[in-house]
Amino acid sequence: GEDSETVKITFIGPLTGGVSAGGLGGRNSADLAISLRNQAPDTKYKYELVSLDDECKPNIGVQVATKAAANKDIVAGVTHYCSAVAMGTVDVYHKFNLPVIVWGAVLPDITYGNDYLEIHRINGTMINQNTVAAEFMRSQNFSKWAVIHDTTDYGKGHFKYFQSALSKSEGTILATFGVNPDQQDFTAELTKIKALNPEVIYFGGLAPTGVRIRAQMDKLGMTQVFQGTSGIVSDAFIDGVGGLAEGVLAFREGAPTEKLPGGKMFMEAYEARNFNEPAEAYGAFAFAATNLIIDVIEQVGPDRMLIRDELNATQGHQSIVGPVTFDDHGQNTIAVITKYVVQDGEWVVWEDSEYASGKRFLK
Amino acid sequence: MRQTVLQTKELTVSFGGLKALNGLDFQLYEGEFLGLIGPNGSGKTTFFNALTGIYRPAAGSVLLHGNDITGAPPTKIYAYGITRTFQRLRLATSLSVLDNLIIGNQRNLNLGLWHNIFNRKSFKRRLQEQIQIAEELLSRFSRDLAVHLFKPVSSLSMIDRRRVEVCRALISEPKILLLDEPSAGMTPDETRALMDELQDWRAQYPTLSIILIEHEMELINKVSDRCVVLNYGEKIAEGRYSEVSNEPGVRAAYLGED
Amino acid sequence: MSELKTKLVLLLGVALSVVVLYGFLYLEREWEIGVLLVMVPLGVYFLKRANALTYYQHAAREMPRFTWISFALGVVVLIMLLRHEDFALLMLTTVLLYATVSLGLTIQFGFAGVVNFAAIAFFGIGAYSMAILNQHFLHIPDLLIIFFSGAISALLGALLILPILRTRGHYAALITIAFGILFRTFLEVNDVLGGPQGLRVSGLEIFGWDFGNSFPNELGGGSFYVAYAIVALVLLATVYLITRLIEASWLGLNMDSVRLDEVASASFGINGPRWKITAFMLGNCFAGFAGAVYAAMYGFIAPASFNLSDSLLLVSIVLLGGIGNPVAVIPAAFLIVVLPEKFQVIQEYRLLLFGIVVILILRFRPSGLMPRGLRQYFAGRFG
Amino acid sequence: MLTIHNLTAGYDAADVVSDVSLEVIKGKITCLLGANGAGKTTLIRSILGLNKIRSGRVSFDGVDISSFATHDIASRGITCVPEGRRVFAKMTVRENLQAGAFLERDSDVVAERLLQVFALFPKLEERFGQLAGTMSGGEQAMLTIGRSLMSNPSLMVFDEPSLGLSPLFVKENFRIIKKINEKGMTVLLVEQNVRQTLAIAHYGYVLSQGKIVASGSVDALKDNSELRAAYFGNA
Amino acid sequence: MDLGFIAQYFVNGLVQGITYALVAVGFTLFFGVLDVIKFSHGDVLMLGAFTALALFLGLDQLASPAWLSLIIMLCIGILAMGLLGALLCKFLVLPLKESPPLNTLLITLMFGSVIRESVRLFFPNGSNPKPFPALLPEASINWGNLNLRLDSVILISTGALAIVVTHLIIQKTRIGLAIRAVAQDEETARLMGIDFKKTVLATFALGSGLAALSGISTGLYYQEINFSMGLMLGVIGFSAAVVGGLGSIYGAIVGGLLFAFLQTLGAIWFSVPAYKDVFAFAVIIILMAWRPTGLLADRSAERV
Ligand SMILES: Nc1ncnc2c1ncn2[C@@H]1O[C@H](COP(=O)(O)OP(=O)(O)OP(=O)(O)O)[C@@H](O)[C@H]1O
Ligand SMILES: Nc1ncnc2c1ncn2[C@@H]1O[C@H](COP(=O)(O)OP(=O)(O)OP(=O)(O)O)[C@@H](O)[C@H]1O
Ligand SMILES: [Mg+2]
Ligand SMILES: [Mg+2]
Repeated sequence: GEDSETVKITFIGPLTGGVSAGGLGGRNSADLAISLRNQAPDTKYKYELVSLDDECKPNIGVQVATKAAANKDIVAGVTHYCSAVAMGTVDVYHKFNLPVIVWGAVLPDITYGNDYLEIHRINGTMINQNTVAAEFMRSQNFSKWAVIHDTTDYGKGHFKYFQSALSKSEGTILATFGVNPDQQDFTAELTKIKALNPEVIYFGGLAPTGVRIRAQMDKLGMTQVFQGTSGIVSDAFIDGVGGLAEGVLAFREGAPTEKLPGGKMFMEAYEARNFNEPAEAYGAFAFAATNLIIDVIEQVGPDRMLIRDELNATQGHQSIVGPVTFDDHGQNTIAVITKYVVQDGEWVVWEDSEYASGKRFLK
Repeated sequence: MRQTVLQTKELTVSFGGLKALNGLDFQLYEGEFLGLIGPNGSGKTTFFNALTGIYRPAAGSVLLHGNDITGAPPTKIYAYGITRTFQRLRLATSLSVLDNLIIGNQRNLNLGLWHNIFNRKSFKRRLQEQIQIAEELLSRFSRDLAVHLFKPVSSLSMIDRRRVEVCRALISEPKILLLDEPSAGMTPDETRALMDELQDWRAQYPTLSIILIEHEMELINKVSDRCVVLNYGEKIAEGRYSEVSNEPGVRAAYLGED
Repeated sequence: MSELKTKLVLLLGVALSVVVLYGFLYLEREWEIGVLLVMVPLGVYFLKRANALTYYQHAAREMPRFTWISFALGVVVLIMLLRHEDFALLMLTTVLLYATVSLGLTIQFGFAGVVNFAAIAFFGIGAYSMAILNQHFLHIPDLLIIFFSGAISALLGALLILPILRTRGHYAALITIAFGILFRTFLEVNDVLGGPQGLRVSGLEIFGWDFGNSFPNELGGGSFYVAYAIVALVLLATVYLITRLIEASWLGLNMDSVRLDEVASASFGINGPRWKITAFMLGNCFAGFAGAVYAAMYGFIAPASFNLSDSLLLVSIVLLGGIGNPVAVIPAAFLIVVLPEKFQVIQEYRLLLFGIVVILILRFRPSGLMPRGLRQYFAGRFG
Repeated sequence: MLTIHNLTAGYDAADVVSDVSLEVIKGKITCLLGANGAGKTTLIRSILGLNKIRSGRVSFDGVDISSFATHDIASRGITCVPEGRRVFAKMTVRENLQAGAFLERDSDVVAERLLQVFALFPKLEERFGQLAGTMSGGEQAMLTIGRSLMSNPSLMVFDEPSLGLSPLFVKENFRIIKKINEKGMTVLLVEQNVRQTLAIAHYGYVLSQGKIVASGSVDALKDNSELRAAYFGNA
Repeated sequence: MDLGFIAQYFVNGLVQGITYALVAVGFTLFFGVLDVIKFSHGDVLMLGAFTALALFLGLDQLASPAWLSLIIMLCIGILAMGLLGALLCKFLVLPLKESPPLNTLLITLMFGSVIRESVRLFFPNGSNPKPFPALLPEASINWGNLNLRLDSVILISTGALAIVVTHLIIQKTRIGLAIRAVAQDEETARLMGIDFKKTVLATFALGSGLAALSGISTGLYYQEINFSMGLMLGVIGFSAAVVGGLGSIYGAIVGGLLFAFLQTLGAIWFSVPAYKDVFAFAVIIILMAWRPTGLLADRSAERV
């Protein structure tokens, strides 16, 4: 309503620096959720988003988390895209009893490494993602992998869980290359991989690095299948590599946005707002998390403890990323994993693609 | 014969193919004021650098009181009581005059951590001592200069800087003093004053030996007990100025015919 | 100036600083920050016009000890004023710790001329030492661990002594840059120290007082960061005192001499390597101390916090303040740490604006905020 | 040829030279004498545009050059042998000389001048590949003079060229300056070496504490016994 | 190992090495003339690449043929960055000439971050990597396991040519003489009739132009550019310049190639290629201890 009480929610993510694309997409989506709700006639409160930049650096993350958590006006948070940052801040939220929902970071330990009631996560962990990935790829009769992952928690974690999933389904990893995410040139690594002649190159890392590797594979005349993680499910990847994106595979938690109730609406509303940046892969999660928090506040009022407890009781909450149910660690358990493939310059759900129907072939 | 304090035997310093010093035999006696002269580029400064450990001789040896000190590092040389000035001034221009002088008195400083950091009372006493020494020394050379003790060297004129440089070399009361054209740019008056002061100092410390590099022959004539003339890194003459100045080789290479 | 008047001037200066700092740390809203950003430069301008700054500087030179102590007390007052403001205290403590590291850098390249572009690596070594020691050696008192962390930093830094002694200027800079990159990559690639996921660090416990709890009520109550702020303040004050005493003694003189002319120094018996090593080790040790407290306070460390850009940030503090002036690192640390934080209100444009502000400051004060003056051994006449 | 009107210049707060007027006559050697710190170098630097002129005017060949940049002044034909032999240390002797002829674009002319300089200073030819920074003080002095000659200036300003030179070379130096002058070049000579300076100069000015205290033809100055006592010592 | 692969590593290393060398030459030039480190160099490189990309997108609308687009991109990109370099020098570097040299480092560092942030914020979708058009001929020959592409060959030769030309400019031309003279003694150089300001600006323009060239070649080679590409390239270029010996153009080449080959070796030897930087930098530390003023340092001209 018009003169209703203002309630503040914080959004934290990387707004500057190398991975800011993801962060800005998340920020815009959260912002969108807030403004849509404020426009709705029947909301009890007026919501305000306090967005903070964690630069994807743990120390800055702790700073801004403290800033938000110490601010009594802020009752809940939608926080973090980078896993190392989320790992660093969970203690802060706990200490200050600020309930938060992680909207993008995928390291399992963020929820499973502690018993804090304040910490929730709407997206799935890298475990689910890689289990599905390994099984699916084996079902496509691939058996020999070479792995490139960046040495951040994200890339390294993905590799770890992919490896263990693959060992269960009897695939082989011929070689593994941990690379620096700032690295520009991968020709040496790729030349080495070329010599090993794998069928698939698995890449654990974010879009910028993925773009470089995919582009440089072409330089060396390599035609292996390129399989990525959720970090490359973004327009940035396709924009970056152009035509070479065709046939690239990747996996992401959550159902495809456009297929879910409200998903289309989200995408249209996002378009309509004319943000400078696209929503990117995790924008929908930030949107869903913000909405979930608002729903809870509408229900129990702007009180941290009540919000925390209500969040923990979330069961089958309908959202644009699918139904949300938090387990006793605050982890969303119904983590659907969607398989994507690039077809004609777009991320297409595998089952809908011409690859699945046999019209096109992964090389 | 007086005692030899410093001696070089067949001292050779070379830069690439160029022998800046070529088998130089040289000695310095106690209490002596020796003039070192020679054409530009004859190796005078190089000789100082070889003595003070800045250049390493390619051959030959340097003996101090008969002990071989060839190749000793500059810090050692200073510890032996040999100090110098530089032809191109090398003062720390952003530091105060006082600081520059205290640097010269390194040997008499207590660098212990306790003394410097914790025992500030005793440090303060020492500092006051140093200030006094510096002030006295400076005012010997120029009353006006002593006023500038707490000013940065960069605010001094070249001449005053030269004086500071000489004082820095003197403050530790060395046994051997090496002066490389200390009076360059001074008027005859100023030069004379500087030399008078040095003579005074010598009277006070009779064992001090000085080697002076200088192109002002009148001055050399007046102050030096003995002269060594270098040319192309070799000694071409030595003796009293009146003697060497008449040698045809010296006249041809250095003084020019009148 | 009479003594009383001098003291009053100094106290006034401290009071003004405390008010400004309080404003900087406490104010959050866009318009408040905007007002502050306009007022402070204007204030500085008018103070300068009125010659107040020179006046103050003279006063500070006359009574360095009084200045120093009153400032430390001023910060205590500031901490007390902010004692319920967790975030402000966190920032303040961060400033104090960064200033501590910068004092180490001041000794290194301000005094002895040893460039160090790996400050964050030594800070990181201190942080990791704290994390590991605190976790595995429960019986060692934390105060001792802080001390060890500094020592470990200095010792690991000793690996670089040989190359650093042999090189100068930009060449030495490269060696430290290389070391910093090496350190960070090592942490990230190697899982021994937690790998890229980082490590949790337990909080400090000094004399049985667990810093994880809020500040004891008997002492006025408040955020648990109060305790860290005080520890950081004590650390900074100690390190500052040491730095100042080094500067105001033969040790600092020797270091300056080595920096300005190594050949001439050697000719006067000054052992260049000795002073460079001393400065390098000591500076790294300071960085290690600060890193240890930082790790305990933040409770979490990860390789991603120890980048080359963070080293450059620390170097920036020293340069922005005025190379070699120990006092200057404090306002500079404030600007460099807090300003980007204040710019959170403009979100993704914050680093852009921060860059522009620093450029402007340097254009107007090319030698830094407070360039170093002549050496002052004691108050008054000796300088 | 070069006229200075009421020039005042200095550093920071203090004026070092004040209200100095002076004239250098074409084809002659004009000398400027004065004790250390009298402000001779400051005056020269102001003429050359290296120091800001606070008031007054410098004109050269009828053109006011007071506000010109140094390189513009150089291109009008004034060159200076600076105080304290400032050679380009990391360049060879030859390159130093080439830099001296920077304003001359014709390489044949440069080569010709190079030969002339070598004829004047055979030592430079011997050492033409050596890095200038490693030469002895005296050798560097020769090089700076040679370098200035390379630009074939119409006015050459010498700032204490015999500082630190051996007697032989000092004589040689004065001989060279004289020779250069005889070939028609105008010279402004700043020196401490009063006797030899007065022997070759035509006109002289005496600067003391930043002010001209005496001027006139050399013969007149020589007779000025008061000045001798006050500024030249007994030399 | 197979000879073809060895050759492949060699070619890869060569392309990279030339890129590093081009960046290093810039550092060497700035250092030579003003004794400053310009830390924004990597970001100027990046901006050069983005300028070229923007031009390409514009030209593409006009349906200009690839070769023409390429020439226009190179010319305008290099000129624009040259101009930027000169402006940077005029407004940020020269005014700080009298202050401690490290302050130049700080101001250029900040300028670099301003460039980087501006591209990120104001280039459409600037925070994402951008595809760079493949404008060079795509022909390649396969020689066993060696895949030698014509574009690599072109880039290596262009880079080498640019460095040689720079060297000739410095050593043989009047402006080169002026640059070297100014580098050693500004005042004396002015007395010789050299316009100090112009010379320094020209040097910065030259160095920044080279950065643009290497930015564009990086884009052409990898077919991808991004706003943070300059960070690592800047650091490595600086390292290459220093390890080769600041002030020496040959040193920059040696340093650049050395660095690239060390990284390649590291990537081959270690199963975790991220160690390759550790390896390269560790070797650099050792090399610096052995040769404190770089591999091809100037003959020292310091006298006592
Ligand atoms: N850069 C400077 N900053 C401040 N004062 C200076 C500077 N250079 C010279 N001075 C002062 O200006 C005065 C005149 O100096 P100047 O060098 O012009 O004298 P000079 O006659 O050339 O003496 P000299 O015979 O030593 O060359 C001196 O008192 C000197 O201290
Ligand atoms: N570091 C060096 N590298 C190369 N050559 C050098 C070096 N130092 C000195 N020389 C050469 O050695 C010779 C002797 O130089 P030195 O400086 O000793 O001469 P000097 O007698 O002091 O001359 P002056 O009276 O002009 O100062 C000169 O020819 C000089 O060029
Ligand atoms: Mg000499
Ligand atoms: Mg003079």
